[in-house]
Amino acid sequence: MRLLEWEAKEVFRDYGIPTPEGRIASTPDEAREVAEKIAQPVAVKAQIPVGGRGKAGGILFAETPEEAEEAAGRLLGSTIRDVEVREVLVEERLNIERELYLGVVVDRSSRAYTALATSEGGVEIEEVAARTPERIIRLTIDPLEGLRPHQARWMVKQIGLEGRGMLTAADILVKLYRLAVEMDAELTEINPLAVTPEGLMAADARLNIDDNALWRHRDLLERFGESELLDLTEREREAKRLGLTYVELDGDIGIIGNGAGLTMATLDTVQLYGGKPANFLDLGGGAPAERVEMAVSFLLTDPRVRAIFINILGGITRCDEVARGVIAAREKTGVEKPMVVRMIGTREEEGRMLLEEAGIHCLDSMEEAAERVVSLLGRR
Amino acid sequence: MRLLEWEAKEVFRDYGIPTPEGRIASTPDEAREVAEKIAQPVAVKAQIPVGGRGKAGGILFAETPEEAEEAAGRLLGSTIRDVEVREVLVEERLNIERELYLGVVVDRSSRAYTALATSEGGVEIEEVAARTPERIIRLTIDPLEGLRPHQARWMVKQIGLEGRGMLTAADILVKLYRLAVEMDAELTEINPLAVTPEGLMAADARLNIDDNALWRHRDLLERFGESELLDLTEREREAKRLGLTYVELDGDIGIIGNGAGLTMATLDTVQLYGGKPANFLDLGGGAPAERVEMAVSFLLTDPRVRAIFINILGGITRCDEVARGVIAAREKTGVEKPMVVRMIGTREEEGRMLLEEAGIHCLDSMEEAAERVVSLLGRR
Amino acid sequence: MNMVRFVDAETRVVVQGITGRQGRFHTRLMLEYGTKLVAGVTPGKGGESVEGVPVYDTIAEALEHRIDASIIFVPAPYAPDAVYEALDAGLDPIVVITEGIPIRDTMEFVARARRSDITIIGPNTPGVIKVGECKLGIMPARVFTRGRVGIISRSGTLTYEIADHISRIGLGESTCVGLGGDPITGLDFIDALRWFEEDPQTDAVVLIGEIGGDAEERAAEFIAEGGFTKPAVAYIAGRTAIPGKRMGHAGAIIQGERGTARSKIEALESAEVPVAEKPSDVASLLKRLLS
Amino acid sequence: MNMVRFVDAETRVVVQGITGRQGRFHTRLMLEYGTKLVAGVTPGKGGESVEGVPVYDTIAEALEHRIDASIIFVPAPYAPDAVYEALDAGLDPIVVITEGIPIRDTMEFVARARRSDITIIGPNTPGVIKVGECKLGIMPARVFTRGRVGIISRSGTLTYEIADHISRIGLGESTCVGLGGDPITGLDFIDALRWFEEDPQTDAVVLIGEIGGDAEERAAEFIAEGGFTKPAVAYIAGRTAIPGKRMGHAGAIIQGERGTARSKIEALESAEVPVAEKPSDVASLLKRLLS
Repeated sequence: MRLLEWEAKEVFRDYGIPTPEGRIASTPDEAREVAEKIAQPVAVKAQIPVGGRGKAGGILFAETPEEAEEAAGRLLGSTIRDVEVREVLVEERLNIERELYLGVVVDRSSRAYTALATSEGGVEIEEVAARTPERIIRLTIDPLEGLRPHQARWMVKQIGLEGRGMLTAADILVKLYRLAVEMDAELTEINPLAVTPEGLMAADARLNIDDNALWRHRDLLERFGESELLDLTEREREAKRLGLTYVELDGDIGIIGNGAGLTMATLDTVQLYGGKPANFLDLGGGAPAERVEMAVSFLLTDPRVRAIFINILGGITRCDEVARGVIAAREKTGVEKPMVVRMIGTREEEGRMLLEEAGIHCLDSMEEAAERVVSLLGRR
Repeated sequence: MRLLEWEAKEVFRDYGIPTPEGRIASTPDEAREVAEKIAQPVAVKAQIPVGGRGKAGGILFAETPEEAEEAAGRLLGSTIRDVEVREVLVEERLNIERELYLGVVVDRSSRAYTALATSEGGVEIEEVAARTPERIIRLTIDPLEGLRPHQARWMVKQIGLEGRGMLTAADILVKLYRLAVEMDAELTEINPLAVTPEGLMAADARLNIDDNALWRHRDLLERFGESELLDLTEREREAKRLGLTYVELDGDIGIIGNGAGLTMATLDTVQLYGGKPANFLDLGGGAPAERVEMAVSFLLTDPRVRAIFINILGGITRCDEVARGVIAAREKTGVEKPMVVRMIGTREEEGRMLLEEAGIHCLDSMEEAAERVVSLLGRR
Repeated sequence: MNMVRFVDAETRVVVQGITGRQGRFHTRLMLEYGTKLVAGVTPGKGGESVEGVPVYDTIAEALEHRIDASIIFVPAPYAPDAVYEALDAGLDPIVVITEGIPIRDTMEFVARARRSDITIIGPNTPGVIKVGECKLGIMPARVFTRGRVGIISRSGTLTYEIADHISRIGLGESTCVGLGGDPITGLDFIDALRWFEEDPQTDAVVLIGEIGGDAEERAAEFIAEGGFTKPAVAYIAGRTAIPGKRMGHAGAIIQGERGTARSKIEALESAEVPVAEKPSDVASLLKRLLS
Repeated sequence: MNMVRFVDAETRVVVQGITGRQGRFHTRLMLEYGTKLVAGVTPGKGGESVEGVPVYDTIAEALEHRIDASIIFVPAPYAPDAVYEALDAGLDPIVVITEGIPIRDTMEFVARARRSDITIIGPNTPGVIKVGECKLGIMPARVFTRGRVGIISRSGTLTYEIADHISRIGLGESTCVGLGGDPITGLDFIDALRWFEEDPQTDAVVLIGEIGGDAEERAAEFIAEGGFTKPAVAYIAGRTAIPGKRMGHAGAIIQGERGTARSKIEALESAEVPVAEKPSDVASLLKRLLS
């Protein structure tokens, strides 16, 4: 779950990380009111869950409440990086002297959180890593020990902080780590951490939460809802509501597989034979007929999809259940589209028989099936 | 800081440990109201910070709100184990089938929390340890690992719980450990943990908090104040207000020392020579004249104290400061009592000179001084 | 450096979470395969039995049997505690089938396991199989035939797909291990390669990778540096994936340069590991290498 | 079993919390004694100097000097982090002068130190002194003269009292260590006895105990079982104490049978360790034993 900037900043505040004064607004009117309360120049920031917002014109500055109203009017309803802006964050404009970066991210290779700090704040950390990797200070945090304040001090000292600033930045980094652990963050960043005449301030905030841990953070879901849906397509949102593991692609061959690896391999193979997949749809393990039906119907009713390729390797998943689901989907939607099914494993015989009766031929090999589905479309 | 039963139970509730329905009352009227709300037979329990309350008549049972009012009337204002009862806890009377015990205590020798469980609940754990030590299941908890649920299950299984009961009791024990860590408990006990037809219930609750950690628990002090003062004597309460480390004893020789060990040794030596110490009073390290004056005045104005023995080994503590404090106390209180001062170490010469001028003789040896103070009183 | 332990005909196993639907089902299949399941554990269900396997409340009690290893089917919120119970009993390896465990929990128990030098396979893994001797997992038995090819994989059904091909062309498998589909797992390719390097029953290894992370790139470097010297073939899923979109599970997402299929394929090829274009090509590449 | 490390003329020391009132004061006194204080640390005060000792923000930076050991004067809320900083730098021993550290914090850093086999002296200790070579603590130097008696104590001023007597009758001390007055400390009597048993410069040992806990009883058992074979004399403070009342610090409270002065004295006497009635008797008992 990716939180929006204002949501992440609320969590930051819970942990005592300094953030600029500000509030969310969903109309120009509200934006003006917030600016009036702040009573100094403000920034009006589009709340969208994608990076590079500043460069794309998603941040405007305003000297007066009226200017803030106008800026909000320009942003709200506009589309930035393919995402519609529904809310803006209006907050005090900071007097930024320097931009630093602090982050805590899950690092796969060390199997641990890694704390990151650099004096090159304000740009994406990947960019810094590509351009000046030596400017990034990294520390792998032992999951059984945690991040000690003294380690945090040593890190921020190395990005050029001294005295009070060093102590405050170290304190912020320790809090950021505690937040990461307690909130099950996959990634949390303060970028930039602004050096201002008044001290350090989290000018922007990023917080992605491990979806597998959301059951520990129901309060968060209640507070913020599902703002990450913002950058999904219509059909992806619909799939999420249905509980399907679905990603939209731009081709015309609908793909269903069981298991993420197998489904990806299916996409890759179709592409290898010159086809263009319309989606990724993973049934997961042991899908019953109802789930298969839902998945197949979902693709049958997608006008972009011109043919469907179902690739099942039956283990926990039973081929007869798959067959029943496929047949039911065709019947209930009443939509006929060319369909290629490759299905082997548990209850293969029963499944094949059911499909053959319904006039759907089954293949043994996924390569053969991929070739077939591509040629079906080619022949039209 | 020792919490009262009702206070400890509030903390238990914060951690999801099941406790009986009930509320505190400080008048018989309030007790009746609580009983009316509970609307079933209740227990009325004196809230005093000492053990053995049940045997001493501190727990009464009532069938009706009127009986509860009467019971509260009998308990409130009475004295149980030398402590005045100011509040009673009125709570639903439990239908107890068996009494178990769960506890988490700081164990000095293993330098860790130890979890304790026994099927012999309802009596003090020390008694069980003396009578049937084999009935106590102990587990030293690695401070770096914590108490794992599976360990808790294994412990409560060994005190005879099975199935649901085992799972619930293990869950309670894990919560009790988490409470101990997060609340800096020196000791926390559920005794008895009542087995009732409705499930497990903390029928009594004990929670002593490490005084050195109270700065982490300001909220607790605000919620509960200093109920532990209840079992202090008048003068001990006064000393606590003054910030003196003072314990009242029943003799007539006032004792002041610096350092707990040296002060205890001073008491012991006085007693060895046949004297009876009136108190323990430790100045701590590096006491300035003002603090010494406060301590000496405190003893001078205690009518039980017939002579004073001051024993100082100057390290961080300066003898001249001590001398100044002693002289000021005599002057300001205007009280004259026989005084023996033994004082060596930092600024010894200056200190001695000051005292000699004020007519107080200084000795070198604490044994000699102890003998002197005892004989002073004997000679009267 | 940690020592990796897998399984064989002698491995005696406890099934944690044996009374759940999945636990029961796979207990039967593992017993049918010949795996020595000597005990099961489900807190609160001690005294029952599943497919003739006695169930205990705790591992402490189950240890009246000699037990070497554990397989865990416990739901995600309770799975970490089950892992600690197995770790505290010194069981090795511990196969964590459970899907959906929070990353933070996995980081912690994996760190604990590494400190105790115990092998964790998974989480979110199909498990490990020594073909013909011991199946400690949920993989369908019929795709495997005994042979001399080892498989290391981040993916479940794709492994079965490829194993099936290898079996059909008559090569067969020695030991196959699923690393697990989560971002953090107990083992990575390098850990497993070290084990296969020493395994006298393995002549060649198949690496089945996918987008996300840089485990394949690191494995390629390890092979290039001479850490693994037997013939190896690879397949990487996710050439068509879009950066930033999760393909099905938390592991399969491209974040940064090194996570792409291209990066992995190039790394492997420069370590002289041929990378199959299609799953079925793995078997033919192997055949060529081994003949 | 952990190895105990104390100090000598070669020990090079960092003072953590050097810029505080107590840190400054004792830095001067330790320097006067000849202790090799090579660096100080106070976060945020890097670049200053105290009594000629350079101050750094972190130990990482202070390590441009060779440093063996640390002494900590940091206030209680920050002291645990200072301990971890010293532990992470591998400093040994670490003397924690700070009073008032919460027990839970002490349990944690002591467990960490034991895992890393590093000696923690304290907290709430006067420190350790090797007489004539190195004073790593706050004890008044003048009560000690070089000799062959070791002292292990739970109490500060009482130690000086007894050391003063031992010095006056011409015996003198080798190494004296304050275990600390808190309920949980890095070392107990047994740890220190093991060290003194091996110390060629110590002929006899004084144990200064007090009410609370059962460290003295356990020490007596250790001696009775032959774990310590040199002559030993003890003093126990708190015969007049009342059960349940704290005598001045968290350690000195009687809870349960084994915490009383009587229990400790009986245990020591049955281990054939004479227990002095008065502090001054310790020296005379020693003299008798050593002649």
